[in-house]
Amino acid sequence: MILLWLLIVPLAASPLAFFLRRRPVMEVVNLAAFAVLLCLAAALGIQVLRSGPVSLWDGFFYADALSALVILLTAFVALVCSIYAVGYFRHEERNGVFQENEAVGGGNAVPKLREYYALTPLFVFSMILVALANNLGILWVAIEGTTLASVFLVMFYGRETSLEAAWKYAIIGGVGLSMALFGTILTYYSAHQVLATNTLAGLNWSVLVGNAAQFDKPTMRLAFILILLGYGTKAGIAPMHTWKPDAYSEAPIPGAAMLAAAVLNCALYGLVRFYILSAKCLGPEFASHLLILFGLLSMGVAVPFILVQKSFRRMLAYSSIDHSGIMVLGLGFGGPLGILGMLLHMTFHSITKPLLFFCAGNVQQHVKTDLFREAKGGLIHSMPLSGAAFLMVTLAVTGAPPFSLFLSEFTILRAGFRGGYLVLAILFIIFLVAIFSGFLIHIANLVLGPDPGLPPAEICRWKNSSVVGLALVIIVMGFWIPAPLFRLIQGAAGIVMNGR
Amino acid sequence: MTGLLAKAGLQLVLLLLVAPFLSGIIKTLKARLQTRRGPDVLQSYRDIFKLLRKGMVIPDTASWIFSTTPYIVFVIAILVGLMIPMTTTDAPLSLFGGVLAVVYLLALGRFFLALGGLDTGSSFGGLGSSREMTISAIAEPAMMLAIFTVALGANSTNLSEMAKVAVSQSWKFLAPSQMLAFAALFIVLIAETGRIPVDNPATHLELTMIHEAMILEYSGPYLALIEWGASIKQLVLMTLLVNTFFPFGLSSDWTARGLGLGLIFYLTKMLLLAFLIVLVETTNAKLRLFRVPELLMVSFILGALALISTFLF
Amino acid sequence: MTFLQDPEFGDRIITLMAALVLVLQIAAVGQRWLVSSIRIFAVQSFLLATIAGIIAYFNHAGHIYIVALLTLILKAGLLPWLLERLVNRIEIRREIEPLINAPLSILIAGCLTLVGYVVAESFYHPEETSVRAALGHNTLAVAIALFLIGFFTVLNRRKALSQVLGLLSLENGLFLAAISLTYGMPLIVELGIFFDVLVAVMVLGILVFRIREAFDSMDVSKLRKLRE
Amino acid sequence: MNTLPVGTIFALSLTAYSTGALASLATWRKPALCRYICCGSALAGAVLGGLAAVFGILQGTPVRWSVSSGIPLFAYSFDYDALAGFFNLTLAILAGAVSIYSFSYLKEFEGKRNIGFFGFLFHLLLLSLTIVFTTANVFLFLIGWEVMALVAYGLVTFYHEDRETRRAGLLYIVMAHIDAGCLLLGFALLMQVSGSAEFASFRTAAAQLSSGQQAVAFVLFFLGFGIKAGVIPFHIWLPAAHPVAPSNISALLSGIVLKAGIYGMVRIFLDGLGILPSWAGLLVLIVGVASAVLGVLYALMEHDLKRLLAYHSIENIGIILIGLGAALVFRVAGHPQLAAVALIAAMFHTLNHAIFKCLLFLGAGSVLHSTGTRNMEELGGLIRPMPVTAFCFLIGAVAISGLPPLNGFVSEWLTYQSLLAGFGATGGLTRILFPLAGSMLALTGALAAACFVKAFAITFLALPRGTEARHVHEAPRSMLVGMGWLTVTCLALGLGVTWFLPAFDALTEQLLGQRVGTNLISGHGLVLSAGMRHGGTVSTAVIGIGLVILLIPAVLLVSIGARRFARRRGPTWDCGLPGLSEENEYTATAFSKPLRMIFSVLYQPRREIQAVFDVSPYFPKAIRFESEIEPTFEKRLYVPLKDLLLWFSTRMRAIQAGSIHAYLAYIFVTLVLLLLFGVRP
Repeated sequence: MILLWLLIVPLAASPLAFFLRRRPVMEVVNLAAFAVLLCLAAALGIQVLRSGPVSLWDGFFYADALSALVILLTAFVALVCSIYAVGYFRHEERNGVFQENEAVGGGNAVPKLREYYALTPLFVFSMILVALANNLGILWVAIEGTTLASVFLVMFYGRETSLEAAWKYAIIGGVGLSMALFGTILTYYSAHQVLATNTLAGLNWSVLVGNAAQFDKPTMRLAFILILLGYGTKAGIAPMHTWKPDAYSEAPIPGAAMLAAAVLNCALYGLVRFYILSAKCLGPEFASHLLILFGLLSMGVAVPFILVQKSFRRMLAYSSIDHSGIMVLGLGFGGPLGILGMLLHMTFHSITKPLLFFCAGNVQQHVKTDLFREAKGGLIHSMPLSGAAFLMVTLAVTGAPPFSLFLSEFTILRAGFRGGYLVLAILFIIFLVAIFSGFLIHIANLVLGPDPGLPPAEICRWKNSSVVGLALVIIVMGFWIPAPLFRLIQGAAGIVMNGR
Repeated sequence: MTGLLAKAGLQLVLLLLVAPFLSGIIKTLKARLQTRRGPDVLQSYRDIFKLLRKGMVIPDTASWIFSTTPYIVFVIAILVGLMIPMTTTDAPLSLFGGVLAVVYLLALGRFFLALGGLDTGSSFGGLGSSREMTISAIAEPAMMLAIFTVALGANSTNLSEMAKVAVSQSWKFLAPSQMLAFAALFIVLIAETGRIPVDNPATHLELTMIHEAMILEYSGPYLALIEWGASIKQLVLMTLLVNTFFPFGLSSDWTARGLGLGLIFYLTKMLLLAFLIVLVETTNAKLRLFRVPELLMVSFILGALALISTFLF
Repeated sequence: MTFLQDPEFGDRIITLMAALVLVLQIAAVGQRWLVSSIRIFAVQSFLLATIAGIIAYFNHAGHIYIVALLTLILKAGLLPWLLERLVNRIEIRREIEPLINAPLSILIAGCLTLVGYVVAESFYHPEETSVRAALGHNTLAVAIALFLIGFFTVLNRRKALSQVLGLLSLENGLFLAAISLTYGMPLIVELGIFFDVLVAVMVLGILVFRIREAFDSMDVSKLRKLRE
Repeated sequence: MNTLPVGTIFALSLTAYSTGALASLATWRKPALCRYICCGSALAGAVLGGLAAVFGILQGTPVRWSVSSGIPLFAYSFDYDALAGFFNLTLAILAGAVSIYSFSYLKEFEGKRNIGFFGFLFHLLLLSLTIVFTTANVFLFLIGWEVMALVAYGLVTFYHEDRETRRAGLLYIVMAHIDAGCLLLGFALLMQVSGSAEFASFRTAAAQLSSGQQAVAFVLFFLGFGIKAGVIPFHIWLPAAHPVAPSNISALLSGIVLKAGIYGMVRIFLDGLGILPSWAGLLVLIVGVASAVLGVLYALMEHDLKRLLAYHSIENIGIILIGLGAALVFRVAGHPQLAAVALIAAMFHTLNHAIFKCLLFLGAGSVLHSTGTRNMEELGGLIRPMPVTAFCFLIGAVAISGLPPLNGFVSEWLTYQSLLAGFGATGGLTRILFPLAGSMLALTGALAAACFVKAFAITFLALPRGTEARHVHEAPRSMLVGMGWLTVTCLALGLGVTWFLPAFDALTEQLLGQRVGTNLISGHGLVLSAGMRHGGTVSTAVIGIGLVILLIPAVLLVSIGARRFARRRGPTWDCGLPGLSEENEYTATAFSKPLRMIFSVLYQPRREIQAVFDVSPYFPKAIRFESEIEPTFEKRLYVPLKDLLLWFSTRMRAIQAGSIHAYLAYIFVTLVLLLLFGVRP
């Protein structure tokens, strides 16, 4: 039942926001919906911990620890983003951002806000569906749904650049996802010869995982390659990452944050589901080698772009490429350590990333640019809170202790050693260090320095509360993880490890 | 305890008396070799006595560093003097400071002398201190290598130990390592005591002087202390040289006979060394300042060779 | 009319039609007029619908009829109509020179077909002699080829709209695979996919329209503001 | 005796630090109050930490406790053994001095800077150091390690308006992160073998290390800890970062944060990796010698007072490494006694350097505080307005130059003795290395003396050279107290060494299973002997007393002599020119000129002289002289690396050129390749 509510709440929030076309109402609806969603997600998590996987409609919807984890993260990100969004869009409205690009179809404030507040719940709905769908076809449909919903977020401002970004996102995403669909079809084919059923259950993961061992091996191989490329495109793994910088830098901050922190998880979730199948069918090596290859490639690609970067919005995108690389690498290193590390990383990343975007958003709204050169540094003087938070979260997101991402990265490193990939592990560390250096140098020069004489940024309760709240969560997470959450992660790791 | 004090007193007197005598001897010998009459042997005593009775001028730019320096220099020279065996193998204070302590105590004295030179604010002082510290610095490794060579033989840095060992195995000084070490240390000795070809104690030309430039502002009793201290230091270094390499006649006890014998041997050895120094001084011209490092490099090489030859032969 | 019961016959027909679809795809690669490439797509979709029908007929699989019908209405009817309307509204009919000129493109398309076959033959299981598996197993090669060629069109074309077309024909490849290999995904999945394709075309249509407004051109190779 | 509440007091000091951090952050709006909270709690924490350390050392037996966290292998576990006690004691001595010093030092921040934030970072620094020195868990160690680095970064860039400061800070944090990376790899390797994150487990697992693994781990750890300790050639961040921090922080950075690297080496090399082969020890020894000599040579060329001190930190770290390397060699050569002596030499020098370097930085701090400049060429004559500071600085200078009878001399003496013994203890050609290292150590000592003659004389003696040094005042009382406390420890450790040395027994026993403290002491507890059968002996106490006693005849001589003629003050001889002015004085640059010429191979000095004249070049009105030396490592090693990296990155940007067709092509090519080559088994 709870599964149904998880889907209904966001689905209902969308038309509500659409028809009650008054800003405060829309904001309230959004906040309320996501608050409820988070509670539901937590409840689901507890239920899964208590009494194993939950399923509905003879296994059409199915939630085990893995799905519960992803849903929890999605709901969390959605909530913090909606809190931030209130302050963000009020600021935009006050500065007449929507008016100024009237000409290119920006429209005035309320319709745009309506667009946002009606789209976001749909967006979240499809993400929840990704995690809940047992049927791999539906999984694909849901992921495609996230793309379609987010294209509008990318073209939100209606600038020429945002159209360009949206187009690239849509086309590359479309091509990528069709590869994923092909992969799904082939999986079905390879299963089909074993199961020989045309019923819906034939594509149910919970059914497939049971007898993945007898699947047709070559087909499965081809299928996994296509899935890796397809969902990899959505997760922004190099060389399919190219849409990310454009989309992330054009979408409004809350939307971008959701793309970076939540959609990434959904795409990887899909990938992981197939990884389990292929590992059962072909043994882990085949998948591992591909994953390690693409993981390291993504990290490596991110390095130069972070070292030499003009815009801090694009920089965030490259950081998220790097992180998806790290997660894929963790999955590739495999073994209990690697998988645990990957899931830990997913969790911590979803908690940390939004704050990075929020700080970037505050800075951008204050200095009216996203270029380091034009920002002229010294922001700590005019915006002490956001500046300090920006530095802190920069350290956090580059995996410096005591922040939690360090734990997951260290776990992945140890998985590398356990797997005997000494050289790759060293490469991994080199990339991490390079990215840390590039990131910190840029951000430090942005935040520190002599006072450029900007007026002090005005205090916005909504923005600051989301920033401070997240910062506290991040700091606490570095030293202590709530036991249930960790048990959930372990449960998920168990599922990835041995299917149940 | 009383025994210790007695020995210390005896050696103290010896130091204070022999040191000026030796520098006097060197001056006289030098003059004679240059066919001058020169001052007689006792001139140094007279100088010190005279200076002690004169008044002094203290630069008004100088601070308390300037006025404490002479005491420190003098006291250190004496203290070091009490650590080395002169006439007998066991020096009064040898237990409390071996050769390393001697070297570093002399360095302490130099440290303050250099400060005193800079304290006056005149550029002569600065020039002197700078050159003094430089030369001593690059003399240090050669000295330490040579000392190590000897110490390795004795398996101790304790001077009495070293002397005892040296006495026990006579003719050891013929070993190439010892010879090379001696040569190295001799060069260092010349550098440390500020003699030609490194420095010229008799000049006051700012292009050439080193030690003299540092103490240019000192006068009266302070100057006396410094000069006296310098001569004691010279004595100490020379003693070090002769007694570690040519330990003939070092009496092993403090009996009157042993002391007398030892003293005679000691003085003759010192005279020979002094003569050697004078020879070097009169047959060489003073080197340009930036040629000195090459000389000291030679001594470093000698030291290294000495070291290697310790376990080649 | 016994041959209507003969799966052998069905197989032949399917293979023939699949080949036809492939030929059309290759033809589309060299195509210059937007409208005609839209029509080509329509014909492709029609052929696919018939393939679906035949398979449904030979396996007595009821739900595939629905799929066939949907394909007919949606891909052979609705989408081409929508696209042609779009073309008329934005008054750009002629495709500008693709990145790679037509003859070379067609050559590449041929090579991609080859790739399709090379990949597919590693899936051929002679030991499986049951007719159901045999029926249209070799359409996998065609499907892969269609997919690759469609992909190639997307990256070869400069017009936004023709990129959409490429995407659709690529989708057709998938459809062929789904139908001929597994006799259709479960119905609801198919429905979902259809729905998605529809929405996707809508979204892309809107984008195309906006781009046309903003840049008064549809040349996506001009979209190069966002770069390092 | 064995029921001393070490754990409790230690926990109390931790709480003092952490509460201090939060409290000073909370009260940042009231600067005065905040200042008192900040310094007070730091002092309290230092005192408690010191007590805990003393008790821990007295107790001898290690104290262990552990608190679990939610994460596997990550436990808040501490192991308070002799090594931890030693380093905590060092930390406590410094922290106490600095927090007293800061009472007045921070006053100038009021109204200008955020004291609350400063206090926060200051306490975090102390806290993380304490944790690093005490924890027994890899995760906690790494967290403390990195927090230390980050906090230090925050403090280094405290004056972040200045561009040079920001650059220095970034250089520092990047290097720090590189070393953290090396440590990460090293620890991952060890954990892979031992399967646990507790240091204790490495001790047992060391047996299973293959020699290859051991070598890899050693190199990684040596890199990691070496960068943190600032050994040549990884030192470049040190002279950049330490001077620009607030002076009380520079004192801590050079005094104790560098020592974290030494701590790590001792902890891992002697305890974690099993018996290291002798090449490892020799490598440490050689790197140590290089750091010592080059460090002091670069220091000589500085006339920024704080940079000069920073370079001396490199030198002293080198001296410490010489002792450590000797210890490693002796251990594998089977002379645990010698190893113990060498280790004591290294550890004692660690303690000494911490103290006098902290003292010197604090002295430099009060000079900077009252004159506002770090450039020695503008200073001079400060001994009259600020006598106490001058005296403390002088003591520090004598101590760091390793001159008797102060503590620096004792540790260098012990180092010499172990090197001397090394000749007998090892075979083959390696034995020459020891006396050669000894002679290099002598060179270092002499050069250090020269350098500090320059530092002290140019700063404090003769006439002021610049306007800054004209109208200055003595530093406020609390700063003097802070320095005075360190001065007293310097003297005590020097003269009373024989009373302190036995405290190292616990340390050597824990690491090498040897108690040599008693062999080191002889002659009625007055004499320090090298512990070998012959060895050497020295007694700083007697030397000190002797100097005082012998002063009597000297004073008598002078006073008798000077009875009749008064001593009078007069102008310095200035070759008859009218009046001596600061232009006549020797400058720091001039002082180090001879050495610059002698070692020009290393320095590659560059100078340019411009004469401003109106009639003829022979009658210049003014002469502009500027000279600089080549920063070899930066120019030859680091800058090329950086340029290469940036060049490559700029090239790589071409792949993100905005063309959607290119983007699609990447995917397409990947797909085709994988289809062709990925599918086949």
